Amino acid sequence: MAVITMRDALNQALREELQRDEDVFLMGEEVGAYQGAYKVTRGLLQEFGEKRVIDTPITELGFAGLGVGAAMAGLRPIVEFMTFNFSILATDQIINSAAKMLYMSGGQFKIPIVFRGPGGSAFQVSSQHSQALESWFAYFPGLKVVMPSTPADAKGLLKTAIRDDNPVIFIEQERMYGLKGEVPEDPELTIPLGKADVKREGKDATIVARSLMVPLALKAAEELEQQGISCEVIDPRTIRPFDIDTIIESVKKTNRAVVAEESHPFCGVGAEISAEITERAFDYLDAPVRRVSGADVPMPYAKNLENLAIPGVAQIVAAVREVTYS
Amino acid sequence: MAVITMRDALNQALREELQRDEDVFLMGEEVGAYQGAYKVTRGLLQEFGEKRVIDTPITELGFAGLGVGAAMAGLRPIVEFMTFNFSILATDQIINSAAKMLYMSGGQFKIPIVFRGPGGSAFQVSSQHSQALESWFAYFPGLKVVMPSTPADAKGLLKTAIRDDNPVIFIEQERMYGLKGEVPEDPELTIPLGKADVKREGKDATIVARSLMVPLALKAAEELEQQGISCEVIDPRTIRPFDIDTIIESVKKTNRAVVAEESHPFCGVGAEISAEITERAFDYLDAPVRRVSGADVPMPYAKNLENLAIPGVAQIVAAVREVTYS
Amino acid sequence: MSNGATETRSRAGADERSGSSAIAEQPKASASTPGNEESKKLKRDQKRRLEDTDRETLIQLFRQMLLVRRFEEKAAESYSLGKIGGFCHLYIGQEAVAIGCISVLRPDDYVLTSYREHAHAIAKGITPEAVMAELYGKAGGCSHGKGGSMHMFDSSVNFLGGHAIVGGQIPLATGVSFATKYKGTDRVTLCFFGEAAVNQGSFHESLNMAQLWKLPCIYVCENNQYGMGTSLERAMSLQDVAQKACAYDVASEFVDGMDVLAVREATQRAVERARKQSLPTLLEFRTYRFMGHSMSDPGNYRTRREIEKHQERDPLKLFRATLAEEKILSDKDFARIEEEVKAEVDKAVRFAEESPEPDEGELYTNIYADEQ
Amino acid sequence: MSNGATETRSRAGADERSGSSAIAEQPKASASTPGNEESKKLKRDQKRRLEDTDRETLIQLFRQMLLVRRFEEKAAESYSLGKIGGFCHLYIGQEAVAIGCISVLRPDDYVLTSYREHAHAIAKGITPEAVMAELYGKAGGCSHGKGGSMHMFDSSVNFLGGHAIVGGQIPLATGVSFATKYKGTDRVTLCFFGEAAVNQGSFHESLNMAQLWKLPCIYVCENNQYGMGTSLERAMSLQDVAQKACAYDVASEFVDGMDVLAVREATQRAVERARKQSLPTLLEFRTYRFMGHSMSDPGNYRTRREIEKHQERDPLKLFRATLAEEKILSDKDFARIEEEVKAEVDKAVRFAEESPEPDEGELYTNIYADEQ
Ligand SMILES: Cc1ncc(C[n+]2csc(CCOP(=O)(O)OP(=O)(O)O)c2C)c(N)n1
Ligand SMILES: Cc1ncc(C[n+]2csc(CCOP(=O)(O)OP(=O)(O)O)c2C)c(N)n1
Ligand SMILES: [Mg+2]
Ligand SMILES: [Mg+2]
Repeated sequence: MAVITMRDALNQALREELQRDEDVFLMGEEVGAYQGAYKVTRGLLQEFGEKRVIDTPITELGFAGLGVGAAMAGLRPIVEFMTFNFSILATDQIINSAAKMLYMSGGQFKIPIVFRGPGGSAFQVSSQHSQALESWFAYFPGLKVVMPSTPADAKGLLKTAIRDDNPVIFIEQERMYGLKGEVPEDPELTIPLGKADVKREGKDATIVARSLMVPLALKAAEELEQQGISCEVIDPRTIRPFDIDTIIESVKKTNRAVVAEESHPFCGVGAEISAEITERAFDYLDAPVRRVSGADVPMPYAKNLENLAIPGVAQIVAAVREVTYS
Repeated sequence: MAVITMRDALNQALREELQRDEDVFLMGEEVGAYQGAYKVTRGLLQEFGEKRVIDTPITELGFAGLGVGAAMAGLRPIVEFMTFNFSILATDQIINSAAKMLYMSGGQFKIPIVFRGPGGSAFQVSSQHSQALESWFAYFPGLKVVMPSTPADAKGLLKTAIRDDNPVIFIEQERMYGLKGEVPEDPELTIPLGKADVKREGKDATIVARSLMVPLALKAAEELEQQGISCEVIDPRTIRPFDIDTIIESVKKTNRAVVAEESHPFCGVGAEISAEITERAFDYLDAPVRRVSGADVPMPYAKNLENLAIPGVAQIVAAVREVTYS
Repeated sequence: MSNGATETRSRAGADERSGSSAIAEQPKASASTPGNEESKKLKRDQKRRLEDTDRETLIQLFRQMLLVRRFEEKAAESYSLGKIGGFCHLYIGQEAVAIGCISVLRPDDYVLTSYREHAHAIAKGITPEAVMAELYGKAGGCSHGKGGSMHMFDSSVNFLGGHAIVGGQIPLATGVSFATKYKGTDRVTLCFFGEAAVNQGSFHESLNMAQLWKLPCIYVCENNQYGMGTSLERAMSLQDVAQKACAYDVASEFVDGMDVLAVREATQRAVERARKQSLPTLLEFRTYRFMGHSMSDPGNYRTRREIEKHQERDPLKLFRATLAEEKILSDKDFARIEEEVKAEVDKAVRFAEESPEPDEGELYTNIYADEQ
Repeated sequence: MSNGATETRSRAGADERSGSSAIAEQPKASASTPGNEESKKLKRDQKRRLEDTDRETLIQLFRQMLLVRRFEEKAAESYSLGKIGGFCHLYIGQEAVAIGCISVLRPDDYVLTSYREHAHAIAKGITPEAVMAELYGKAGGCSHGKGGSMHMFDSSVNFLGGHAIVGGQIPLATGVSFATKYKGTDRVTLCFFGEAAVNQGSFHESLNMAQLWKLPCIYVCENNQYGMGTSLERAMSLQDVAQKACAYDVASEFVDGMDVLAVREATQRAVERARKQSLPTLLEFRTYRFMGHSMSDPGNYRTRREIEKHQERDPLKLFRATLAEEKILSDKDFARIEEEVKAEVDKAVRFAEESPEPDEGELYTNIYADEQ
């Protein structure tokens, strides 16, 4: 298996799906001539031409809506947000058009579209350019939300998302584009949406982590191993639909759970996971579910403050020790 | 004390604050000549004139941003969204400008603005016009979020919100405008933000309900009283800042909690409350916190389906019986 | 304006193109206070256009306008009886626009519009039964009762809604036309919206993309001069909607929306441009809403007198008069058509009354395509 | 365009007002490929304007342009050394716009702009120290290290940011001007944005409100012909930004943004209009960005040759040449100013280096006004 970056894994997925289906096209700011602000779309304009790789004006609401309309008429758009921060301008079309169209049309109009781009914390770009929005989208029935944490997952999940007949919010972590990992060559490699992945097995505590927090959770698990605490690390990978069963199964075994996320805590995905675990596995819990979340503040610019705002290995370790009363 | 509707209580609050402070002005679609789409602003144009009561074009992003700018320059805008459904178009200015300005300017620019209007479920207007968005706004540090359930609370909280130096999201329930209740005449009546209100005392179970669910929770409590189950009903009133202490205090007494909300469940405020209760009162809980939420579907138009989508007294009763194992 | 597609506009002379607010007044004046001269001239134009239209089409146009008029009257009645819930935005007074525009389309062309869409839905081929049943929130409705008054859909006739966020359908329609071009077809997309929607950013963003990418989308602004209770003047700094096309180099026309044949003619030109050259057009039809914004509108933002003045140019009345004068239809014919239309509307109501409520299980269907 | 505020534009003749795409080319041509004729003419205009400007102001303008040029060069250096993080959008090549515009403002007038704002911040009166320290993310920065490169603020000089969502500052500035009018002052608000921001709905929505409510806001489009890697032609169907004012009946001008005195003159007219008549203006300044969009821009979307062509009209070079020819400044003077400016920039860097990081406790301050 080739070892490639998250960036290149995503690029492969896009290339393969564009090759596979004429109805798939890619649009967004700087996805073409510029080769993508983060180079995820490198080479695609050259290979597929201007018809299928389209540079848009800076009009997020407009081109998001255009994408949804194109999907209504039978195409399968991939709309890139240069970063998900800018999707805030397009939420009306994502929520009111993409997510609800199938339902309010009584099942007549499915919207096979992928909205993708980097999300979560970036490097020193302050609060308007550094935030986690997955809970916003996951709140709405009709949308699917995906957040990969490895190159292989990224490729397999993106290919599935593009083939899915529903609107999918696909959030790539801006800080993880350079992350390397093994990726199978298989052009038919797809990973089902709604299936969590146990990234590490363990018996004393369950750590549920997504996106940027997965590698940190694995590091924490190693540290804890030294301290004699065996952690199971689960990456839900898809936030909606959410594979709660895999998590409950694990918690019934470990009786303890920690949720790690870089997002704000209030009404975040961690809150949902914590509530769900408690509702379904209350009698198995030896300790309350602990959340390790990003600081409940807008993201500051200064490096030292930014570092404090994003959870690290230490906080995850501490939380696990807390739930294991060790 | 006069018995008036929620609509008139809000109208009084607006009038009194407009009288009290020259820097307060009101803007939105149809707030003036039309007297408000839901008549909350009735008479205000006549009393305060076109300078202070301004009808806007249908440009939610534009006038929300205009309001934030006016606040930067020292005014205290009240921006009405005809319904909060339309605030989705303005989220960029609400989140990226209003919520973050004070922080990213290092404390130099406070944004004293109120975004208000009806939210939650309406009557048979389908999915684009019937949804609960409080969790969206409550997710972001920098915003305050208020949801009154009685005319007196509505008046006292709105007056406080207008005097608050922070951006406040004030969500009125579209179905409750006609609800009547006693409201003190006192023009200085204000209710602090971040203070929950115990609407009914009880000892067997705690029901946390907000907005539309409060009257239903009280009805449920009465029914349960007949069945020998005594319920405490708590209305947080403010979602951010959230008065968790009052709720924890209650749960330590009742050892059981149910959260009732009309919003979708996933990453909703109920999830946050459930997670918080478990984190802080785990050892006091005799049963897992139960959530009674709106159906996890876009709001349908047909009356029979719509009724099924919104939680009723029966579901709240059932949930309480579940947590009390009765 | 460019592409010389300004027939109607250019009547008023060159300075009309200068973008000064002066012109903004011209069309407004022409439509809202029809002088005697004006209406004589309109009559002449209409006669001229009559010649170019075959009898069958003329009758069909009249029949359809009458049908949607009676349909809306009946909807209002059912609403008052509490049989229809939610909002209910009636189209009475604007019939010439939807009927005229859609009459020149091919069945495989697309239509998207706002919440004020009953007439458009019927004109595009959804049965009055299915539309009325949707208003009733019944299983037999065109959206199976899930969409309601503001969200009519029918994929089989290429009617793509029914959208309730002001301006929301504009980027969607732009995307539909993007898809027809992408697929190499010559299908045209018609997008209706009110003049107040023009103030939304989505209008601005869409017209730029449409001209930039040469999309076969026709943007139809139904300028009924009010957005709810707010008159054009109170919401728009430059009230000449067609003129706004100049900011995007999009072709545009200002047309009398009370004259169904003028509407047809202008739409035909736009359809040509879209089909043959794959270019967008902005059409402004000046019309007027005779009823309230929705059934709950107190309507105290305008005078009876103003409404009556506009009712003198009731599109149905105007067209009927022309057809009579030209002896295309006799009083007997009109009576017969009234009969047929009444029967059709009654049938729609019966169907709606008898259609069952959606099955309760429907609450949880159509959320994701997978389960389909 | 209306209000006759089209001096610069009207040079090219009447048809320029017709909104046809032809004119869209004209200004582009004039700025991006300056023919010999052109530049001779520009020289003449510039001389004429010299007479109307006192010596002190001329020197101050040059000094400021040089200061922000050297400041940006130093910022680039510090960025390469890893002392500045995040993005860093340099202003090199556009100095004549920020310096020219802001030079005609009163201290109590407001300025809002985008993330490319180092020069505007300094021009409005924030010290180079405070701006550099903010780039370094230090406590001594004008936003105390919390805003960074894209979010400079200083309430004491009425500099209201520094906004990173393209187009986001446009409604904000409209609101600031709403407040100044509401309070009965004659303060003016200047809002800067790039040409790509014009495609955002917020531009459209704001200009309509500004003219509808007669707000004293000046919308300054810095047309540097690229939005990141996308050229004007690839993003805008009608590339004549000033022309877009016709959709709102807003006064507008197209001006050479490489000529600091032309910028000043046009801005003066707009300020007059805002202060005296409380009316908005849209100003389009054609300029060019000599560096990448940000420090990480590979820049392969344009040729060296194209950049060099524009560098022939480097605003600093042009102005220096004029001042020299007119004997307003001697080589000795220029040398001295260079010295002073260099010292000032070095001082800024020293300050930034020595300024402490924000206290860790600052992470949880300034979230709500209450705690203040
Ligand atoms: C984004 C948004 N804002 C406000 C509303 C409420 N609303 C519904 S229709 C309407 C007026 C629209 O007027 P216009 O666009 O002229 O269409 P018309 O109703 O006249 O056909 C308003 C304000 C809405 N549905 N969506
Ligand atoms: C809403 C939004 N979309 C995209 C971006 C990313 N972005 C930052 S600057 C920029 C180009 C803007 O170009 P222009 O408006 O011409 O200003 P310039 O950079 O040329 O000064 C883009 C796409 C953003 N910051 N905000
Ligand atoms: Mg209208
Ligand atoms: Mg630019």
